[in-house]
Amino acid sequence: MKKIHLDEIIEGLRKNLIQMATIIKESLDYSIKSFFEGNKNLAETVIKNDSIADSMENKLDEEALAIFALQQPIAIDLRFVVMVLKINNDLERIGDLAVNISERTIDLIDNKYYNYYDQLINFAEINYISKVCRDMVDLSIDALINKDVKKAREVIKKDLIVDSYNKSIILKCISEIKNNPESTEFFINIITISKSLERIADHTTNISEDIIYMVEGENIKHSEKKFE
Amino acid sequence: MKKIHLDEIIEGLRKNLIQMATIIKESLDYSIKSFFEGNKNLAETVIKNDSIADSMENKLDEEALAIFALQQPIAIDLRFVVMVLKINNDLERIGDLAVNISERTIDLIDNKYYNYYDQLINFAEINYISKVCRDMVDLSIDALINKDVKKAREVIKKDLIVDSYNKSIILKCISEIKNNPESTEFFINIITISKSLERIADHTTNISEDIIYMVEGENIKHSEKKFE
Amino acid sequence: MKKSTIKKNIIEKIGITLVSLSTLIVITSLVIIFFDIISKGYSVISFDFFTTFPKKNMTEGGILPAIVGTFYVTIASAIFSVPFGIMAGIYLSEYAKTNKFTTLIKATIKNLAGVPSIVYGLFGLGLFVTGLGFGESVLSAGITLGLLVIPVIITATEEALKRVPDSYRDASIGLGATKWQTIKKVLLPSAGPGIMTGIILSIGRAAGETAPILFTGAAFYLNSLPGSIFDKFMALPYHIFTLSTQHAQISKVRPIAYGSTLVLIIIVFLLSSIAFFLRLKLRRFGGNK
Amino acid sequence: MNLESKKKSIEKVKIIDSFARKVFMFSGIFVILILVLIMLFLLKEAIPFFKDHGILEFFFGTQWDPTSAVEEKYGIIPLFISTLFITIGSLIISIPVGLGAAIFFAEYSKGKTSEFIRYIMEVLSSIPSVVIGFIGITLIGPFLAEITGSNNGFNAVNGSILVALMTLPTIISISTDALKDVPKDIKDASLSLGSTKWEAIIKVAIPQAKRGILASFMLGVGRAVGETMTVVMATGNAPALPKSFLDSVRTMTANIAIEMGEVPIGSKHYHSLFAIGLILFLITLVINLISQKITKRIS
Amino acid sequence: MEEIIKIENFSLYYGKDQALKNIKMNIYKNCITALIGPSGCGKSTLLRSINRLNDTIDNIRTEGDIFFENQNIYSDNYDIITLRKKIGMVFQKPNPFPFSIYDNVAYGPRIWGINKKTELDSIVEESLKLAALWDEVKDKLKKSGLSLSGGQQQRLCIARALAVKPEILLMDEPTSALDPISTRYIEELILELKKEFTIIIVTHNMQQAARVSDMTGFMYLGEIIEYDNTEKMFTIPSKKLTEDYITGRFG
Amino acid sequence: MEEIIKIENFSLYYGKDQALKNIKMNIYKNCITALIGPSGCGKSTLLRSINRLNDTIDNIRTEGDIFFENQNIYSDNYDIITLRKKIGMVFQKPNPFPFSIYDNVAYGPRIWGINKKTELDSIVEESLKLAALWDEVKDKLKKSGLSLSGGQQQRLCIARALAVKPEILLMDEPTSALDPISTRYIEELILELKKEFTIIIVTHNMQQAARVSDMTGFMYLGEIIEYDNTEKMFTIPSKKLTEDYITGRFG
Ligand SMILES: Nc1ncnc2c1ncn2[C@@H]1O[C@H](COP(=O)(O)OP(=O)(O)OP(=O)(O)O)[C@@H](O)[C@H]1O
Ligand SMILES: Nc1ncnc2c1ncn2[C@@H]1O[C@H](COP(=O)(O)OP(=O)(O)OP(=O)(O)O)[C@@H](O)[C@H]1O
Ligand SMILES: [Mg+2]
Ligand SMILES: [Mg+2]
Ligand SMILES: O=P([O-])([O-])[O-]
Repeated sequence: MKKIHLDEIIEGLRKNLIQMATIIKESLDYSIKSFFEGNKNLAETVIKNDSIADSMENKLDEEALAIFALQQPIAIDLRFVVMVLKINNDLERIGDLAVNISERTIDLIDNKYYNYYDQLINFAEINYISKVCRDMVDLSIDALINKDVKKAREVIKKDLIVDSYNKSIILKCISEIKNNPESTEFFINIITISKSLERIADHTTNISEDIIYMVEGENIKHSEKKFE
Repeated sequence: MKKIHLDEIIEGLRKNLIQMATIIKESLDYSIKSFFEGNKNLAETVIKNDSIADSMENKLDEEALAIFALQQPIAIDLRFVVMVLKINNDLERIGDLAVNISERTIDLIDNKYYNYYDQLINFAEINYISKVCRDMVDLSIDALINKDVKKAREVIKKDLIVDSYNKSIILKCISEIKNNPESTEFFINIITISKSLERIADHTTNISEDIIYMVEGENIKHSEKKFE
Repeated sequence: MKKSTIKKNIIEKIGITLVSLSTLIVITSLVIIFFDIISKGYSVISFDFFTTFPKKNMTEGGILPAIVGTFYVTIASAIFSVPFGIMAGIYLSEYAKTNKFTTLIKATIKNLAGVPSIVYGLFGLGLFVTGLGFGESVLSAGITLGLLVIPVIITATEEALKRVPDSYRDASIGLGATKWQTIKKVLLPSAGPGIMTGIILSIGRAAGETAPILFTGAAFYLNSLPGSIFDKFMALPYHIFTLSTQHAQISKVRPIAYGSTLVLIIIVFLLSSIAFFLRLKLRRFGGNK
Repeated sequence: MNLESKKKSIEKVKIIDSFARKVFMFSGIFVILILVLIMLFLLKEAIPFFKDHGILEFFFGTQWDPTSAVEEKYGIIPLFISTLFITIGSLIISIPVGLGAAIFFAEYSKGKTSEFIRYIMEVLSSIPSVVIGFIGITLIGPFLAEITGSNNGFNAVNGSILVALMTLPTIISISTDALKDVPKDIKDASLSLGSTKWEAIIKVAIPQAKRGILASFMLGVGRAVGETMTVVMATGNAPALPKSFLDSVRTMTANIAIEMGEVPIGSKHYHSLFAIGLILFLITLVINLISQKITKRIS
Repeated sequence: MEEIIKIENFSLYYGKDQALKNIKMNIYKNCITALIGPSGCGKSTLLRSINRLNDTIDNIRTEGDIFFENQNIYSDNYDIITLRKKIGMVFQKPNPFPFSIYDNVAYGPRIWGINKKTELDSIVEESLKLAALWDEVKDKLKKSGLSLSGGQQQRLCIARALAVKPEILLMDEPTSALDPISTRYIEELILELKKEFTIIIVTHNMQQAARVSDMTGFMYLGEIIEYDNTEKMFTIPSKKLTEDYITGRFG
Repeated sequence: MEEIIKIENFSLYYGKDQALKNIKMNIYKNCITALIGPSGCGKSTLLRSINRLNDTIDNIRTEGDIFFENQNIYSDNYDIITLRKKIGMVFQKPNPFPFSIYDNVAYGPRIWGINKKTELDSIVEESLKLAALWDEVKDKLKKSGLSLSGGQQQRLCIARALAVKPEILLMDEPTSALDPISTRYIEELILELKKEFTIIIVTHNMQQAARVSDMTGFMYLGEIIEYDNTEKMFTIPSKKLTEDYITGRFG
């Protein structure tokens, strides 16, 4: 039972949010790494660690709720707490999606779907998309830590790139499957992973929008200003 | 003078949330209908109407924020407003997923992927999963309107069914593709639709958890109590 | 402007004129009184006037015995009334339980403050002069005056203590102080100026009173100062009274009467000024309502 | 601060405390007893007169002549009427003037002026009654004689003017306080409804201060009834039933002051004066009770 | 939104101290405008400038203009008495007159020459109803206004102000002397009254400003620092000073 | 958490009126406990029962026990004077004695027999520091306590209470007479003091209870309706009455 001044409380919440972000970022890094390296152990670690993120999410939610109830924040404080609630949700989803990626990776490893590495080499886009995604996560966390609106806007811009990679990956996978139906499972998994990455990018976009809202008080979600 | 201002504001928020839910439910109904009937117009309507949902989401968010800032709710009121924020988010995602379904539907129609209706008839599961999903949406909106915890718990139980349907749909699609590589696009779209439905079910589960939290004050997210 | 507004404004003007007139009447009276006494009295004032006995059947000489007598009797009354008055005031405000009896006592004391002074004179005559055999003396007159002002002191003490906010008492008791410590260290220092004002005003009153000493010890003329508290005395107010009404050669003693009046007025003026400024300071400093 | 080592001093402090309580209780009760004594004493000295003389003639007799060679008369009526004349006469002057001045002081004077006025009132109220009486003799008497054409101005008018001067400070200062205690808010409320300041004073401030003002009048009455020396000096002191304000009067208080010096102690005349004293006491008691009732309801 | 009051470069001095500095501010019709700010920043002074109640204070000097109904209320010969009738006021402490409930409400109309019983009766009833007090007092109109509870007294004062049919109601911390429950009642009443009147309310209670007002002005050291719609002020104030003040990070 | 005060079935009567009904409540050490509830529900009475300050009121009667340091403070022969030293109190209106700042703080120690200048000096300094007032007054200790601002006066009163080294501090609406900024100061001070003292605070201000307290007790008509940790009380109170009260839906 500890009580401190609102600034300290807010700071505490911010720290916890950043910690959550760090956990999630690690999860994502591991899942991507496990996928490219075919490292089942790492993939399993990601899945196992998801419960940490889950409980962290709960904790943050509760903390935010307590701040609403006990501190009755307004203006900047209010925007911050609401932002925490939302970013928390996005982070948790990114964590889930990292778990998805790891599950697909394990599936790929376990079933020894053939030509595993070769195929990946042909797939420059899957490499790119995961790189951009990781960048976006890094940038958005950076934006969060430093209340950096510029970085947040960068994230939003990158979202378009991810979308186009995703599209071309799917098309490529379809044509591969048609060429070689035996590889269906493999490519469907790749599609899933790509879609997961695309969703992750969406969530980092959300996070960035929230950061902009918090700092500037302007809501740019679903608006044309998004890419300014 | 019995009337209480805050009550009216809260009631207003509730009404708007229910309106949002109704819009989303309609979107989902249309998208499922368009898929099964191959009705491109309907599918396009869903996509077009998504901006309504988007602006409604923004409006609800702003309203909730204003309530935080101006009314400084606590206890039941606070739980309600936080719930609105979260449910709003889930509803908006359901709307997005309905758009996804419609997009896939249009893709299916436009590209005249063959054996369209025949294939669907073979697919009892895709019928089931969409039915269960719609039920879940209905139930969760009902739970929301009537603050009905029982219904909310029903929703949560159904989520398992959806998951298993989804899995079998994917497996079935893979084997179909292997049998007939020409149908790859078709089945990959089906997989996407199935996954979308599965995500919709997830979101209704979230909504139900939030309702339970609002009414009973107990957070059952990520907890074992979930299926009690 | 509307008609109704104009009418309102005219009525207001008339009202202001009337109240200003009242004020003028009051202030003019005071100015006339002071002007008359000062203008006619200052000429007899001299060092000798204060230090010598009356001469030639009081048509000449000073008013030394009257001043000294007034001083004695005032002191005597203060010695008797101040300690008992304050203690009773403290008792009533701090110790007495709030019940009907206490309320009755407080009401009685307020009543006694309004009883005509001549009635005290009667009482003094009956009890001290004859009843207890003190005779007409400084003592009898002093105690009589003391009784007259005791209600004033009690009331002043009580009111001054009442003005000390209860929160001071609570704060002191809350720190573990006893009631006596609280009274001594907090209440009396806070109420002090108020009590002091009451004391000074009552001394002024005692010094200026005539009726209670008429038959309890004041003398028409004495050729010596009182040697003990059982002696009769001359007193300034009584002196003025006799010079202006009882003397055979009224016009001859008039200047002396004026001079005595001026002296008396100055004494009470000084006392009431002290009391006034004390109260003023109290209000400025205290703010403790 | 080691508490345990202070235990002894706690005991000491407690003993002092209970001692102080006893001292205060004793002195309180002592003073109260004395005050009660006054009343009993008056009663004791008055009773012989009533026993001896009978109440009716005392209250309804129209002649007061205790030293008459023919028949001693102890009728209080002339004295009572005289007192009434002086009281009413003085209040006729002091109530309107006092209230008017109080309104002026409370509402139309500001800052330093109002403090100065308060000071003036205090000085005025502290002027001893002999001084006022003296003024009656030297200033007002001759003045009245001149304008009425009588040989001296020692009559009820003179007394009334002087007693009015004595009661004015009481009426003014208490009424002013009462008016000043009216919260500014409530006058502002009236102004903000569109009243003039005058309307706010007459229709709101005075009703609000009503009790305080009434109490000041009552205290004025008390003072007027009890005033002794002024009346003795300036009203002529004829113990006859006055017919007009231009007649000389002898109030109850004046009568005691004049006659007490000459009566043999223990005589019927002596006791009769105590009877008058008792009546005075009762009258002022009633007046005080009324004014207390009024003021009590304020708080 | 229609402007009912225009304050233009208004300054006010108490002797040499400037209490209001160049205030510019428009008050909108049928809006609740809240004035907030730290103690001594001039909220009450500004409020009392609007019905010229400051005139009762000596040694006051003003510059600039305040327009009401397009007339400058600080011009010479402006009829202040009538101005005050049109702009009612409610004070910090409930201050009913020491009369009966009825006479309290009837006071204003009587001042304005209405003496017919039936007319007064209907004004009293109407005003008490508007102030949401009628049901509670209709059976005891002859009782003293002071016999009511604090919250009821304040509503009586509101009824009293309404009885002369003002267009604007000025309220200077109208609930600061009341408990939270009476406060809620008054707040709801204020929201109700908005339909018919324009209300300007000074409050120390930020939450109150948030809850009831449409527009909020933040004052500091005699200046209007920020004046905007309330939701904006409490979610995204544009000035740092405002944000610091409303979030309690002041000084 | 360690219990420092145990209230067991405590009732209190003013004459015939029962102001406290069977109160059961444990106060925990180094916790801030808030008492909330509508006006007249008995909050102050309960607070003043804990240091037996109610003893100064005639006509009072109690039932049940209050234990402090495992001793029943309502047992005969209990040393109330020492009890009051160990349980300090701060009141609604800042009430510094009309002495200098120094003498205000030194009052308690002097009462307790400390007269050595050096010792007093250090107690005064220490207490003023604890009350976060030292820096503001260290150069004017000889000035009257009444010359300080409201918020400073209240901190002076806190310093005065701290000077006798109490274990518990009772505060009866300590900020209700202060402006929002001074209020924040006092609240932070209270949070600071928690490290060394146990604090019980009565407040009308729900947000204040929420902001500062660890435990909250809701009283109604002389009873403790709900007593739980503050976060729980303000998010998920278990009694409908509590929820209605804290959300302003009362009556
Ligand atoms: N009658 C007056 N004479 C001189 N100065 C005054 C007067 N009334 C107010 N002031 C000063 O003018 C300034 C503004 O006062 P005002 O009462 O308007 O502030 P406020 O914002 O209403 O404060 P609060 O919130 O404490 O009521 C303050 O510095 C105050 O001291
Ligand atoms: N000295 C007293 N004599 C008689 N009754 C009293 C006394 N003090 C308080 N009461 C009554 O006891 C009840 C509780 O009063 P208390 O002051 O404890 O309430 P509270 O909750 O502190 O109220 P508030 O929030 O108004 O301070 C009330 O009904 C009150 O009228
Ligand atoms: Mg103000
Ligand atoms: Mg209380
Ligand atoms: O949970 P989503 O990834 O579908 O937003």
